Amino acid sequence: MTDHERHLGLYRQMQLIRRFEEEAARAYAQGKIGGFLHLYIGQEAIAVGAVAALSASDYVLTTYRDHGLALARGMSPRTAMSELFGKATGCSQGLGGSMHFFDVEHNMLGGYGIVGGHLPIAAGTAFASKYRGDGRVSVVFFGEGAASIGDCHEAMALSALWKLPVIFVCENNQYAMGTPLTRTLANDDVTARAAGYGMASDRFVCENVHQVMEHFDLAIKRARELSEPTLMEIRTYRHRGHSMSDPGKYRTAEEVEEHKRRDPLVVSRTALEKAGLGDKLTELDASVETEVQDAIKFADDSPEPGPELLAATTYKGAFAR
Amino acid sequence: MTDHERHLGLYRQMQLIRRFEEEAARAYAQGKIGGFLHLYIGQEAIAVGAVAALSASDYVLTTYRDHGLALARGMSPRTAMSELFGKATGCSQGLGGSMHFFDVEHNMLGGYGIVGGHLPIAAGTAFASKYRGDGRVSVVFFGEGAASIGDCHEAMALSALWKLPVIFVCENNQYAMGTPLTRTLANDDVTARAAGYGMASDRFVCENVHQVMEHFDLAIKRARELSEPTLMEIRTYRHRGHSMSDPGKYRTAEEVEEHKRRDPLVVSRTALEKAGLGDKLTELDASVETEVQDAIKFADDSPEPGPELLAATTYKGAFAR
Amino acid sequence: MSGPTKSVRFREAIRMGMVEEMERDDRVYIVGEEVGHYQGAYKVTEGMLEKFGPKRVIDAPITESGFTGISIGAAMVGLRPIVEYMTWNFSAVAFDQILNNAAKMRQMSGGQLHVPIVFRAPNASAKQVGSQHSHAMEHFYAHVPGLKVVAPATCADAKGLMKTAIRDDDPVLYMESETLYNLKGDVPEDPEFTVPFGKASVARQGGDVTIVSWSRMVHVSLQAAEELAKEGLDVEVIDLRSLRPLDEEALVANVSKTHRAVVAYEGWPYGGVGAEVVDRIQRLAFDELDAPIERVTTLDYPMPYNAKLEQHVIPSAERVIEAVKRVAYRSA
Amino acid sequence: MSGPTKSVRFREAIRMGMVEEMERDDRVYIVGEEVGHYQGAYKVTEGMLEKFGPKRVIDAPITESGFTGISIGAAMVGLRPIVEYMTWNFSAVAFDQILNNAAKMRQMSGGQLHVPIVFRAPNASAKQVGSQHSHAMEHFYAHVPGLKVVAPATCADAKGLMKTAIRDDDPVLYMESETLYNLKGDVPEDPEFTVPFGKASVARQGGDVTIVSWSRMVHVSLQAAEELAKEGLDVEVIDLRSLRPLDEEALVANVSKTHRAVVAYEGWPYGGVGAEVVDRIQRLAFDELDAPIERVTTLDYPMPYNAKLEQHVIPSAERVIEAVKRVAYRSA
Ligand SMILES: Cc1ncc(C[n+]2csc(CCOP(=O)(O)OP(=O)(O)O)c2C)c(N)n1
Ligand SMILES: Cc1ncc(C[n+]2csc(CCOP(=O)(O)OP(=O)(O)O)c2C)c(N)n1
Ligand SMILES: [Mg+2]
Ligand SMILES: [Mg+2]
Repeated sequence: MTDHERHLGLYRQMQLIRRFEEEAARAYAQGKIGGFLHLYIGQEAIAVGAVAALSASDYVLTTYRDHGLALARGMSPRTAMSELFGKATGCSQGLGGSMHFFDVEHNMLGGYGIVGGHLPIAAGTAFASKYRGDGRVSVVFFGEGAASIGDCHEAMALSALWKLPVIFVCENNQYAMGTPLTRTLANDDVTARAAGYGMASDRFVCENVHQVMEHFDLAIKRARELSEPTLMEIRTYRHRGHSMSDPGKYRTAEEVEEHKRRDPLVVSRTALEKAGLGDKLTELDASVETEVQDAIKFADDSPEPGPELLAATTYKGAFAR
Repeated sequence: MTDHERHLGLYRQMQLIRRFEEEAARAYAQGKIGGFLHLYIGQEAIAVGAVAALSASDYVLTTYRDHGLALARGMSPRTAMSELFGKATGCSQGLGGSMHFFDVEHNMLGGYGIVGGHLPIAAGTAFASKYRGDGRVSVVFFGEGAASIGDCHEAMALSALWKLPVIFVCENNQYAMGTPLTRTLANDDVTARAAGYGMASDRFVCENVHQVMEHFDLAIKRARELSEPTLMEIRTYRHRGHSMSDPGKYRTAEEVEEHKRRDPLVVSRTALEKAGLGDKLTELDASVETEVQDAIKFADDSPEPGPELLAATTYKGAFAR
Repeated sequence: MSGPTKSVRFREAIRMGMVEEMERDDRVYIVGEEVGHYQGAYKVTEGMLEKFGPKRVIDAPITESGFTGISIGAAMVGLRPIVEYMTWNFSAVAFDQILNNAAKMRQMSGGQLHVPIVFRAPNASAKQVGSQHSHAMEHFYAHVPGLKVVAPATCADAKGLMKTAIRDDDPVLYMESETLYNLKGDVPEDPEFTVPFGKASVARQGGDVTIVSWSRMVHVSLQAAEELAKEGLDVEVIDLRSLRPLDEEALVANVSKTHRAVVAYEGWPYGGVGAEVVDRIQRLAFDELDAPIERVTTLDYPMPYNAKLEQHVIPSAERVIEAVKRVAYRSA
Repeated sequence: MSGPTKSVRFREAIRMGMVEEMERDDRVYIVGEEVGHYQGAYKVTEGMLEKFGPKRVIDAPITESGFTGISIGAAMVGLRPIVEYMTWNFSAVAFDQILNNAAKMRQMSGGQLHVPIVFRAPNASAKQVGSQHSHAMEHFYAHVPGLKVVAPATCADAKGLMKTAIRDDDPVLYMESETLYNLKGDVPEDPEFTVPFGKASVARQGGDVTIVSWSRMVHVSLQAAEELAKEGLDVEVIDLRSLRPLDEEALVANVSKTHRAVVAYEGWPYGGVGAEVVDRIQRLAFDELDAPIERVTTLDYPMPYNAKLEQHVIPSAERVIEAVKRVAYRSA
């Protein structure tokens, strides 16, 4: 595969996430999706870059802002959209919804709703890999808003102490809901914590997907070869509100526009156009469009889960009442 | 007051704590004290030095290993011993026991049983001081075993962010129950965490009570004048087991002996003897002895609390059932 | 309610209670995620930052255990904090602070200290927010001596219980419902209007069957009662308002009248407040009962996301109706 | 129990269950504070580090939420962890992990994942350890669908329930009692001996009154029963063993025989497992009941340190006796 081919592949993934979520937002407005819907738009290069650097057998986990990682990891848009629509064909059979995307086949081990609560879980999948010596790496994504919660600390302290092959990726999009960095962190360099744990760290502003891949290469190597954790902080930006119900009044239009100009998806697009791949892009965009529209149709047409699922997903075997 | 007089005063406090706890250990063996009894023996210079640097109106809080701080703070040995004996004349009316020494009159705001859980509480008393502008400083003591628990992290992160006048004092006695530092911390410099919070720090080995005072002077100034927190780590050693039920097999006799040779109480005693104050010491020791024996007799003779206390200390006013 | 009243929404009624008490007592402040600049995740605290400033309306980072503990500490030395959780679900990470410090401080200190604090948040199901965000947390907390738990269903009670909670010298857990925030109702403007703890109110009078309920489910029970009235069943609906303390007297008095009871509320069936209500009734009014007491609860599963399944799991008017008929031996 | 048995202490019976399963399945490991080098804070894991090495017997720093979450994560991808808390009290700081991840994983993932894990620790009162260290935590956890909760009273059950717990594919909370660790009893040596969940056992047969109990309180209830026998009251003692699932059938069958029941256990009176037992009985055996069901519980206060007050607060044989007499209408 040439570099261009690889880049086109990454572009397509980012574009797929972008278009998937734009259509999800529309479906939300139409009432086809309920509850919370947290969009990843603006941050796609992170999930896509990370996944490109990982092996298929590695474990990934993230927050409620999980569509991007799931799609990057290979979950089909049909499965993803069906989950949002609460359909039986969704990855979690319509029981989980937007916040709880799980795809065991692709080692995407969840979307979690409690801020910080999934960091120990990821340290645990890494623990299992070390226990079995299976060489897998676990990667867990979280927001900078999670940096001060207890579970974040405990997961990092234990991973450093037990030398677990896990990468903690703080996607610092500068806001925790409406709270800017200044009201979240006294020291806004999250990686300044790493030294306290005796853990390696890496910090950068997300400019493009290749750069993300390269940074992950190093951290993955550290995890896979030395069984050592890394704390990575990636400065990024979400274009939309925290969730669909957030008008995002706490940011100026200028601030948002400025970040949109630096959108890594646009960066990729521009680079590929410059490389004379405009036609290829048009083609990819069209195929993404088809895939997303197909996903919506599929989700629309899919059956809803029935109540018989409830007992079966609470306990295995006899119900413990 | 001359330096010698001051030193004699500090010595007396340390000696009082030492002798109080030795007698408490004996009373425990006689079955007069139940439950857990965690001795502070070996660490006395820390509480005594800290209290000497503080004002009477400042708040202090600590763990279950709380007799030393309470006595240093001015709780009478009678009140303290009675609490251990579960008597109505105890500081907590016999309801709290060894782990829950409280003395509001002396702004000793507790002995707490859940590792790490009291750090936010102390940040909270500091928060109140800042809210009221009363100029008080809060000091909270904890073991190095607490350094990795979530509440420790949250308390520090919030105190740094909100600039609270609190001093976090890690009494690193190198063991958390039977667990040595190597199995507790990947980076055994607890103050390495401070930078991550953007917090000042200070780290030293406890050699004598004056040194402790001096280090506290600085941190207290920072809290009182700048309303900024400090993370302080003091290397120390407990001579006894974790609690009365711990035979302490995880340490060699040599290790314990070596630390006993550097016992800050002995350091003070030797210095005072060298200064020609041997007679004075004999006198002080005798008065301490009297005080401790009196405390035991008082506690022995005191009445037990009655069941009518239970409702009254669960709710104010009508019982909420 | 005597004196002038004002028609407001439920979220405003809560806010009125807080604002009045903050005006009355400057030891009262509020802390929580997004309570200030964002105007509250559910707009309960709207305008409060502007009114009281950042010293008393404090935006906290996501550190529930931390700011819960801090608030307990502040309360111990004389402040009177209101702690808002974005929802009650997130109090689970602060569980130890509430259980071990808030509830025990008075006793551990032999009565030297106490913790005048209010914890408040929306509770139980919202809409399709899934299993981690749909807990009815009163069932954990009402178990604990040292805590008080209230759960208003009307605007007047929302205001009055909030004021009582803030004035109380012990920790009070105040349970709201996102689904009630837009409810309209009259609230007294009298700044001395409070609602006592431990007194249930009768939301509807009736002689055949007693429904015991609280919070959102009072409204569902009233709906069920209307339906049942059409079928000739005259149902009394008791709104507990306060879960701990629990108004045993009202329970006994009502069941002594109707001889049949249904307890309808959100939360899982195993244990909890509902089982306690059943126990009180069977123990204190055994001879009055003509039928077993039934409970209508959230079904015994984690909350599913799918809208229909969610409705299936949340207690509904239909299920209340069926239960009432069963205890009245009117089943089809 | 058929086949050869061995007389051991309760703590050894637990250990036998763990050791046998660890020998049988190398995905099973144990993690907790002081479980290894220190040989267990209460010596339950004595010798296990030497036998299985530090890979499978893991000393953890004081990070209950962290190692709970780590163990849940490990279980999700195929290991079968045993998590020891030094006592159940300390699980309160891990409450969110148990509630939101262990209990919900199967459902959130639409059945793709599950969490085969055992949480175990001494529970409820020890001796004079005060209010923060004396919680009966089953009352919080049994409320939660997705969890199973067991609490053995005998050595054979300790071993058999432990083995069943480790083999179970869902999270099991296993409640011990420090006060039972030295109890002696016979346990089957058969490595395939297990005790099923959801089956109560009859600890004592009797026809006049049923006492429902579990863990340490089974022994106190048996003591009470002996006393009552002297006074001519023939008491049946049911040892629930498993709290969730709860053996409704045994409850109904027994109460249908005696028509009177007392539930005796450690834990506060408001809600909890005891209220659930009452509700099941009144609902499923209403017509069989000749008297209200009584509960004998820990009194409704934080646990005091003073030894006499502690004994006053903990449920005693005397209080069980009084309650039995009351339900039998034999009060003085
Ligand atoms: C323990 C907990 N507290 C509060 C919330 C509510 N909440 C959900 S997301 C969020 C903001 C998180 O911000 P950040 O960690 O920066 O991630 P981002 O949403 O920016 O990706 C909050 C407060 C929660 N889910 N869990
Ligand atoms: C959350 C919690 N987990 C476990 C315990 C049991 N425990 C009490 S003290 C202790 C060791 C603490 O060691 P350290 O913090 O170093 O303080 P030290 O006893 O050495 O003063 C443990 C594990 C507890 N009290 N709280
Ligand atoms: Mg963010
Ligand atoms: Mg220590």
